[in-house]
Amino acid sequence: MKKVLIANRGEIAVRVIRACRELGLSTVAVYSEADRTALHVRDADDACAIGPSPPRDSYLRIDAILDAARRSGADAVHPGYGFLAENEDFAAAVRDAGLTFIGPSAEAVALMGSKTAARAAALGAGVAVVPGTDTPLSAEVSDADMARLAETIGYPLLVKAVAGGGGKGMRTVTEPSDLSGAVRGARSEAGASFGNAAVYLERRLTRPRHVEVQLLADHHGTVLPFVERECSIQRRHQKVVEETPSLAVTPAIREAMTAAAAAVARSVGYTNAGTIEFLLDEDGRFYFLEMNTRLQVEHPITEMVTGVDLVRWQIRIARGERLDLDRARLLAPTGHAIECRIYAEDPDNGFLPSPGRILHLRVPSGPGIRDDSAATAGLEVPIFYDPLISKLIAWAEDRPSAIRRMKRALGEYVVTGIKTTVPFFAWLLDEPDFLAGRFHTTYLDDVLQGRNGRAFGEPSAEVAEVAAMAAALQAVLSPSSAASPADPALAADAVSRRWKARARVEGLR
Amino acid sequence: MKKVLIANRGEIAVRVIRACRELGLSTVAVYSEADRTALHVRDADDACAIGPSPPRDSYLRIDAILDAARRSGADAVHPGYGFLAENEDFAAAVRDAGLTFIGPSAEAVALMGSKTAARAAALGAGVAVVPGTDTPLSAEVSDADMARLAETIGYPLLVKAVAGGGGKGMRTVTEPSDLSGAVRGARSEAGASFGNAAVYLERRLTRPRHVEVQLLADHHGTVLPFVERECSIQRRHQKVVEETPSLAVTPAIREAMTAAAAAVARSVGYTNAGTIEFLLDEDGRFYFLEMNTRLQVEHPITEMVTGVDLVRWQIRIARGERLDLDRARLLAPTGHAIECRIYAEDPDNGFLPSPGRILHLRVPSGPGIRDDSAATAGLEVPIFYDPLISKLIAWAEDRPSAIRRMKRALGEYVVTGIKTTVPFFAWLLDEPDFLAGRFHTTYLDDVLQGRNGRAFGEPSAEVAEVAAMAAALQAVLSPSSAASPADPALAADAVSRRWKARARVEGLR
Amino acid sequence: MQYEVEVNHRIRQVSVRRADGRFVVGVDGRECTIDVARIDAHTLSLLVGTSSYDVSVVADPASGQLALSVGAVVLGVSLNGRRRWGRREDGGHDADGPHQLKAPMPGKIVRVLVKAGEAVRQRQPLVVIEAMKMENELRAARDGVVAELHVAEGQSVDAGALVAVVVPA
Amino acid sequence: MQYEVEVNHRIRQVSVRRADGRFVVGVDGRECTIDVARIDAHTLSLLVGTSSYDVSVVADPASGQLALSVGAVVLGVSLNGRRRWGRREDGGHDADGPHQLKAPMPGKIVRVLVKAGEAVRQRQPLVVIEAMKMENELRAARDGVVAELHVAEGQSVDAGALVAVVVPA
Repeated sequence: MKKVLIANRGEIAVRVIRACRELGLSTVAVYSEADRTALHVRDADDACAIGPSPPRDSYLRIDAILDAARRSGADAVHPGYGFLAENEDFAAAVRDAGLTFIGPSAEAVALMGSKTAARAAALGAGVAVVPGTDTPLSAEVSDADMARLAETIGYPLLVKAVAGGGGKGMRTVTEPSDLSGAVRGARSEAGASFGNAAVYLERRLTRPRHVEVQLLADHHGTVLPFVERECSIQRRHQKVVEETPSLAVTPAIREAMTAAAAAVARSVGYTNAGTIEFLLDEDGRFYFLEMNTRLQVEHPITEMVTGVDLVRWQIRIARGERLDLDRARLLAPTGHAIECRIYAEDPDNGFLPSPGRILHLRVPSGPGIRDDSAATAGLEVPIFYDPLISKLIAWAEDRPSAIRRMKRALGEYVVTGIKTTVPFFAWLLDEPDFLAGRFHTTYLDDVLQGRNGRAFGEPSAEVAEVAAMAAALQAVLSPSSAASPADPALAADAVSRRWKARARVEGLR
Repeated sequence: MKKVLIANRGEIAVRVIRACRELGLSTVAVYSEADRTALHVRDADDACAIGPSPPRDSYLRIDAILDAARRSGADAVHPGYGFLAENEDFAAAVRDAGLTFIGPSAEAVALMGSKTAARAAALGAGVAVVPGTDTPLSAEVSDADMARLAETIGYPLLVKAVAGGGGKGMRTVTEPSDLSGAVRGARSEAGASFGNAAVYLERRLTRPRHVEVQLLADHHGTVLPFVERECSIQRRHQKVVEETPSLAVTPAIREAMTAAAAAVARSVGYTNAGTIEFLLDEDGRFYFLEMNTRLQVEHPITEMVTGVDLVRWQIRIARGERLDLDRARLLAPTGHAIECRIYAEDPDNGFLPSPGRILHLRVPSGPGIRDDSAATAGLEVPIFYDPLISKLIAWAEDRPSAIRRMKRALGEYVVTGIKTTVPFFAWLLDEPDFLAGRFHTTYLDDVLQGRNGRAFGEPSAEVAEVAAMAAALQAVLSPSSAASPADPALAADAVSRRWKARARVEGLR
Repeated sequence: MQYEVEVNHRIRQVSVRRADGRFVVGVDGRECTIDVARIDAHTLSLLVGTSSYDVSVVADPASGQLALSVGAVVLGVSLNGRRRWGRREDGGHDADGPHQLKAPMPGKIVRVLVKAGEAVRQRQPLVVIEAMKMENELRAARDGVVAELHVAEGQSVDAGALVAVVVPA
Repeated sequence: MQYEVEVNHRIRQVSVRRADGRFVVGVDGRECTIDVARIDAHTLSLLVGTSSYDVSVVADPASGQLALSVGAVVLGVSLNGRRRWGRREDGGHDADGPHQLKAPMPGKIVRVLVKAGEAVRQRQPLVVIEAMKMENELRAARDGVVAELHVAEGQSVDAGALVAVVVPA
């Protein structure tokens, strides 16, 4: 392996480039039209255009990506997460093109990509799953049969898409009378989102936590589980804060859960990095939820407490190397790590996306802080992709110190030009329930609903007064920019526009 | 303790602010005229002007700093390193003003500040010192007496200032005939630099390493040594790269050296953070060199391999708390850490200082990287102070990986507008002797002399060609900036100048 | 100079005058002396007494306000009555007039939750738009009736496209 | 357009023409097609074939050259014969003329190592100047004789102050 094409963009593309560089491997970026000036393009050794901005025209085009690999002479492909990372056709196409796929086999991706097949695999490995139907509901199932099935599972229950993820094609049903409508709704949403309308039923646990186990598995039969990640802080089924270890996981649970995760992976001959997600109920019982057959967004927190570079190991495993890590160390975390996913969203406006140009950027640093990002000052955050602009990670010797450090770092994070979720995190990290570790997968949605859109980071009287004075001072010092905010006024912005215009005239894009 | 004044500037002031914030303490910055827009001023809760830009008019003025403490209501003072950090009068004045000095007692600072008194203390604690005179040379010593003294020590020897540091007031003597001239020169330099002309003689070891031991000591009798730092990579007696652990230190040496360090500290009733520097000879014998009674520049590498926040502990010790760290863990480093001191110097021009405005700044990040810095885009690097703009720290599971990671990070470090030592480090980290750990305190000066000013980072033919093409393209795209480089042309720069001019007109500084 | 500054729905009278290289700033009559340093085009460093504040000021065309951040705290500020009240989607109209709901970003309408003529309450979701991989609800800024509905499910819209108009009942 | 570009003492003939939204750039006759994107006022992203280069270009008034960085590699580049050869302290004079040694930064002269009239060799230190807490040697850019010496020990100098003149022997 000499040259790795990264079939992705944003922070994860930069993360993989870093890992390759530290191993002495060349890197190839691919980019859509919107990403010509993106950091992963500038950082890679080579870069290939793969099409227009919408993902289906570029980052989801297997043919264009394989063509880029050919043009650039890449001999391996890292899929990152999202886009084609869990697409078995892509994994197979990469292999068929004679390239190394830095990830699991196409067969493992396909198997675990079906929620019902994955549940069957878990059961086969002796791991409990959330009670539910073992196979997808037949398309012709009668309402009466469906009702009988549901009774055996119990209410409340979830209708879930077999090919699902991210809450799409999912419905909660609390009463038998809502069942058939929910199944119809979920089927149509699943069909539209995944091209696969199949759904199944699953019991909805009360106040469960989402706890997951990272795995590395080599091609020589070694499967190593890592200390768990606590991912219960979710907004609309999307993780926003992750931490490790979990306050809810005792040594006994950890031992059982990591053993269960390794057993599932072993039973399907899994290789490379993967993650098994569990639901953990209030009584300490855990249930297999699904397997992610790729690197997770939140992998850095595991790296911080174990000292293992997961991306480096993905590459080494793909090269056929043997895992030679100390198994015990992976389950005995050093300190505590937290990640906040900083999004280009306006938390004070219903978390609406906030695309636009980043005018200034100050990134936190110093002891225990890691910022995995592809954002730079001047970057236009495009409208076509996931609005994640940075993963801010804090490590400290214990959870309270890690939270204090994260708050310190959030205070250093200055992004002007777009809105970000930084103020939301500053608020969350002061919430008594968060500080006490009292939360579950719908905790955040419940709290947010209770706030009913109230602004985060409500300024103190002192700060409001300083803001009033600063606005007036800015008006005195540069009347054009402050007094008529709608004007194209601020100097650096105007300069950038001038450059852009000139670049356009001169045939640059 | 509620509010801490930081009697310093630059990256260390920012570092201390971070530690205070994570402990919930308010912070007070002090600043000279040159530093009004510096990051430590912007980051602190309060900031007080203490005088004109030259250090003697601001950062060295005890009265102005104590006045700032009064004005801002600070109840504690952190001295950082440099400036007044090892000035016993300052430590005493802070105490006499009823404030907490976050550092050792004035008495300990005074005692260890005298090289000859410190040597006596080490001997008293049973620790070997480099053979030399036990007391300063008498001002009236005859040439003949001096020659006899020198004979007992042996040539080559060093004439060193009693109050010295950083190579000032120091002379190497290889022949008896040079002795009296060297003593005269050293005396005059020491008098000019430290206000104290006293000098003493010390044997010059052949190819020694500089290895040092970090200590924490509380007010309850606990003294804890940490795994050693290897600081032999020096340019003109200034450390430029540090790492931990040292390749030259065996477990047996580590045990003996850390015990020796703790014994010296204990024998003088030392408290807070301090560092004992040793010379380690080629046979594994080590000799007490001096004690630094303050936080060291290179403290982060120790933090990276032990997980201990040294600045936080400085504050906790000053509050009277007990050290409750696991002694064994401090001596058993996790992985390997390296620091490169990035200076605003032109390595291709004899390391001349390169003050000026930072136009753009991209700071490395990602796994295992920490950047302790006070640099920001737009910052004017002042001419009055130490040109350190950043400490780049890389951690990895072993030394080769840490070096590769550091090289990756150096490749991400982009500073435009001023010259930095980044290209020098990129070169050094490829040197076979460095990679093999074959070096000693004059290794770097020897190698640099051998290079005779040859440029670092000599571009490949490919890079030179790209540079030629880029220069022409820049000329096409913005003729004014590229074709007449002396013009005040580049757009953003011109904007900034316009702002500056406007700010001047409007009475801003 | 005299300004009317609205921060978080409260209007303050702010006066600014120069004195001795600094600024004397009055807020609702109380004055203090401020040392001001410009960091860059968008950022000021203020020392009010000894208190240090880093303030960035950026025009927010979407809201017609200034987006200010004081440290990590973000605020919307309007100057001299040029305020554009309400949330981003209200398109710049007063709370008691008709409310034009505009698309805050380009995207695809994935669900329309109301019909023309339907009565709606403040903050009730009207349509769901997908952008940046996320589904986002666009909500009514006021109680009223949906007078116009300009989008259908599956339709792509540009930023600023008129989605619906809500009038008082 | 045609340029003469000097990189590391070697002059290259560089031609640039636009073609189809890209640039065709020739170096000493060999041509390639480059996709150019401007990142900011000082930075270009070049794709030469598939090879990606991040290049920043900043005028360096001290040397009269352009300071280019290609990734982390820093180079001095001169365009169209507007070169200012030699090191920073040579004040812009040709290597075969008299050499004016100027202070590269403000500082204090802590040692004068030569006398007027003394013969010196290239790279021989002439004076030591202290700035930014460091002592720095200013060296002769050529062999010759110290014709003029304008500083004394202890004296403070401004940036650009004439320190000495070295003429050919």
